[in-house]
Amino acid sequence: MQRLREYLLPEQSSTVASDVDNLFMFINIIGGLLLLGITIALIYYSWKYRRKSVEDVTPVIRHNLALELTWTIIPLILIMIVFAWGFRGYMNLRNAPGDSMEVYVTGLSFGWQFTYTNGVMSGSDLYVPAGRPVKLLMQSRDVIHSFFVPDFRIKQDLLPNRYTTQWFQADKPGQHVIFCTEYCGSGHSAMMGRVIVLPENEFNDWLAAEKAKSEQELPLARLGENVFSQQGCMACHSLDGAAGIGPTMKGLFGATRNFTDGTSAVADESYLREAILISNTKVVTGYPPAMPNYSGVLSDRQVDALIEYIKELN
Amino acid sequence: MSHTDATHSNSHLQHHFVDSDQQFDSAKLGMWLFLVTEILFFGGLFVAYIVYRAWNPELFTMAATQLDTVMGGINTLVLIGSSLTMALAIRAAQTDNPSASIKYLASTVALAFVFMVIKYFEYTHKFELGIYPGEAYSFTGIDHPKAHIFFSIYYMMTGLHGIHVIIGIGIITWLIIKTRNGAFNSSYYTPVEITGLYWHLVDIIWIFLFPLLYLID
Amino acid sequence: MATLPVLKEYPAQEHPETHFLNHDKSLKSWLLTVDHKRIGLMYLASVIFFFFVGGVLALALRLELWEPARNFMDADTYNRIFTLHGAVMIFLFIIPSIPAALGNIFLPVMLGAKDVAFPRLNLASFYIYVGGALFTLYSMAHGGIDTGWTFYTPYSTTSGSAVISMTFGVFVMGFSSILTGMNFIVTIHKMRAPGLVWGKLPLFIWSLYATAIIQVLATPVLAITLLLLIMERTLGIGIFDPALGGDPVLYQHFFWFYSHPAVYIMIVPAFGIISELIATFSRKTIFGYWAIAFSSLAIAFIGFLVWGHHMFTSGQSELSTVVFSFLTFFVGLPTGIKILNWVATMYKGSIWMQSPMLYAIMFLFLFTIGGLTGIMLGALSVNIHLHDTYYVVAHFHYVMMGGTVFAFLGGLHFWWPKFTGKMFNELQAKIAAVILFIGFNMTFLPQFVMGSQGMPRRYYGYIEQFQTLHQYSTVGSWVLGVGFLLIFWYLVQSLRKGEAAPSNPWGGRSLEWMISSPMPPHNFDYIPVVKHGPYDYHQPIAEFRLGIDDGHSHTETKAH
Amino acid sequence: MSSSSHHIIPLKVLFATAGALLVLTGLTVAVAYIHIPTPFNIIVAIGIAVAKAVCVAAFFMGLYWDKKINTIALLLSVVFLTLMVGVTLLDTMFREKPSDIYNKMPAPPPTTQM
Repeated sequence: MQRLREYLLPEQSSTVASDVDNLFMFINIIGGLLLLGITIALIYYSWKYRRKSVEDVTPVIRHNLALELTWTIIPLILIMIVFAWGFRGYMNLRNAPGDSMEVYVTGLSFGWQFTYTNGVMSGSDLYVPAGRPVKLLMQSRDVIHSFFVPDFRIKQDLLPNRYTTQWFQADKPGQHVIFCTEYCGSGHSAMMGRVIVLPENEFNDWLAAEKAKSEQELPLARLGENVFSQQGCMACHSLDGAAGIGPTMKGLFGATRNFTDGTSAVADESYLREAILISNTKVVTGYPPAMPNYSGVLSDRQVDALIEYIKELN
Repeated sequence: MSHTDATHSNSHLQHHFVDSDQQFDSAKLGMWLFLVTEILFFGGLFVAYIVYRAWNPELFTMAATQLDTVMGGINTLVLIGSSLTMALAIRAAQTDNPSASIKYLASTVALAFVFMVIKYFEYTHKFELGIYPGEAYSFTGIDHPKAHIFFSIYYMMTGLHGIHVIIGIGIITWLIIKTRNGAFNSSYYTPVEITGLYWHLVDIIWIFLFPLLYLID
Repeated sequence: MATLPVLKEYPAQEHPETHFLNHDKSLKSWLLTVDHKRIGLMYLASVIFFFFVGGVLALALRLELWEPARNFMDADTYNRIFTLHGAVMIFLFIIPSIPAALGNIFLPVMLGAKDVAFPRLNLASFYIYVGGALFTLYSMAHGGIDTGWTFYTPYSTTSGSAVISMTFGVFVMGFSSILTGMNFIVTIHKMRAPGLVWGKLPLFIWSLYATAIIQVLATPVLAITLLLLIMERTLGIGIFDPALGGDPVLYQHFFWFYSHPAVYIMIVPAFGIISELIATFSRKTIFGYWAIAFSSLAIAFIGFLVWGHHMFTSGQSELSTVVFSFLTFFVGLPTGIKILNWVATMYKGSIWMQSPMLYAIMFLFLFTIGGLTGIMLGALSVNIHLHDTYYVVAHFHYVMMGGTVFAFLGGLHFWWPKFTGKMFNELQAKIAAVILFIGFNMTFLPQFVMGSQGMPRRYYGYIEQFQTLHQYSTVGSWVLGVGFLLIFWYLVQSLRKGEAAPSNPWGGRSLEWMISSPMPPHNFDYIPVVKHGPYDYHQPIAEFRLGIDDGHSHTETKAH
Repeated sequence: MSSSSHHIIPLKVLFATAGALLVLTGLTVAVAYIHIPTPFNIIVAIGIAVAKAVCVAAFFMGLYWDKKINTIALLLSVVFLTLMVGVTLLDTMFREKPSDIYNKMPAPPPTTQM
């Protein structure tokens, strides 16, 4: 049973996981027994009562109150147990402990952005301390996304017009994958991230280092690198020449781009600026018009930084 | 059970029915089921209305001041009148009085036109103010970020209702022509009867729209 | 009822010269027919065609998923194809499959009526369906649509694809569904033969009745939802679009208020077929007639109150999540009762394992899995983990395909001799059924495992740990494809040179087996009088073949 | 049973119904102008509208004399509409108002500042 559970479910990495898994296995066992009973009855009756002659006469059995009551009441009790157990687990999943560390999560097509209360931002990787409850205050920038960490058994949609929340506590350091589970477009399946659980002291060091990094005046290209990762650009644009949902950034600057409307242009600074801010006016042939507009999202300095960074990739 | 109807005239009886009672009852139940779908169709808009009103009660109070209660009230009376003439038209058809039936049906159409004309004035007046449905909304007189949603709901509800009135005008006009051709009599008046049901439902929907949209205080 | 005069016995004519298929052979007589059987056949041909289209799309999706990254199509094509697979299978195949095709052909016959109450409306409903299908094809040709069949805002208000034509197509098809439902309700209420009281209705009729009620009550809400969505896209009315102050979760309420009951539009008629199959091939009185009949109605009713279980992670209030979870379990109860009643019907029966019965047995197994995993998904804390993963995909395929499609196939084989007048190759039918069963489980069992391991649905690419399971699933889809091709092949063979079918090949007791195969143009030459219930296998079959003269119908009309 | 579905509604009833509808319309307008406190004004307005709808359905549409099944159909639609409203409100009224929760929570650190 233990091994079956480990095969069917991902590792239990949050404090709530074992309760969820126990209910999962409970329903599997009860359901499995019911299925087994029905299957045996089906096969046995099919064989035992097979038609022996065209003249077969069958008894008239219209109902049997005791039997019918039994198979109404026992399932009723079972589903009430399942409901109550699921309800308790759900309340546990919903109510974050009061001392939770809060992290803001922004979902965007197609990436994750995490903002800590001290202003530190991180793209696609959520760093958290082990052994401390973390409450996520989540919001989407465009369409609906959903934040799912299988190892934690948590999932919640991100809406564009209000905050939704969820919480978890991971006790052991490790890495866990984040999926987007609300269909959001071309890059839906590429909208992944990681939860990186660090021991408390390492996490504090990381947070302090990030804080220091964001405060000093970075060179433009380094700032561009940060923006590129924080905005989740790599979900669609590779840095190594591999094709993705969007064109690779490698060797982009100075190359000639052919567009779906038949025109073409050289990828210079003003082209890149336009392509970032008002993205789908010109779409490169062979790619979908999937790029969100960043006008009003990125500051001028950030756009400059991105262009510098792309130049540097040549 | 009486079978006078079946023997009286059954030229209209379709082959798969046993008698005209069965045919009449079927038509009527079918129409009621259609009205059920109409109620749920409008019902979706009522749900949107209720949800947004529950979220923004102050918006609905403010926005309703832009609707003309007098015009809405007159329209209510007009529709009630048209329901009455419709009921009288059915009665006239049932009592073998086609000329009266035509008279009442024509009055119903006339009242429906009055309703639409008043609606036209209401709409154009709003358009002049910039109260359009959806993104074209440019009215600044209501200080609420969701004012356009109230009017979207208003236009969807009254617009769909208006379309039903226009469809009703078409069907009743067709009934007038059929009645003139002597298609209906006391043993067969099913189309008049079920159109009447439709028309009364249009009236009922307006009976709810009027207080919900115009009379918010 | 006992006093009904039996004037004359009418045994069915074996191998009739003229029947509804050949009494008028012109194309016009088909296209403008108001005969429910011909309309049903046109529906049947259409749904089979669209099942084929949806199936090819599914095979393409499975093939793409052979590799974790790109195999042979890009992400946008994949997204368009899975949307289309869902939309075609749901709106063009499964919703009309049993009611509009098989139901249309057999509902009036089983009631002893010459036609449905509104034959012209019935034809209109077919052409409305065709019109909606044309819009769907149009949107396929004009860029396709990539929103998923649920059209969630705000993705559907911002996506550049052909959302308007597609939603309009679905909007139009909704009316077709409504008209069929209205027609069935009126027919069941008003057109029953003398003696056919509610307690003697075949359970297939009860299930169609429950289905029709859902169609009439729920489909208008879909219509207004899609209309609002179209308005949202064209005018920007702001009710659902958060960018304009609207609420996307409200859209989900509107959408699921229809689309959850729609699940019962798909499965409840299947229950009806299974009741017929189990009773006929066990040659036994059905166990718990009223329990089965009323559980259909109960499912129809409770089905309206559980839509929120599609929204447990959507950000709806926790209160409604809990209430919806609680109510959801109560759908499980009548469903479980049905399954146990069917098993109990087989007890001490005389079971004839012909291919329709084989499908019924397979249905019971597969649908039980579908139902039990539904209980799993209803459990709140577990749902949070499984929501929008492949577990859900596997669950609804077990219900919709393992349930409805297997029942549809069972019904198709069961009634095939009746409406074509030809028998099919029984051995090939059994082989095909077994192939389907193996292929089906091979395709969808791995998806349960993937889902519980955390594989999200609607994913074009996936992480490598899931590749083996995806490949099992893809191979399974090929097996399924082979099974369906075999069925197609022997059914075509049956049409071409099948042995002529007797009027009652399975020894059924309901009215459709008392008339010749294929049915006469107007079903009954006389007004049939019903004496026994459709499952009264203890009564001599001669007493089911009864009728009274047409000329006397007015002295003994409807007994309702 | 067939006579009931072919009922000819007496003139007196038709005019009385129309009269009642006119009076109720006047009443609902009057009530709107006297400003009843909030939950009750809606209840009164809906109550009057329901009364008017019942008048129309029972007498103009003839449900009063008609077969029960037609009334059942009408009631069914009302019941299901009520369920849809009620159950939707279970969500919309029990999550915090979208706008309010927005204002109450601290603004997220702006993403544009670097």
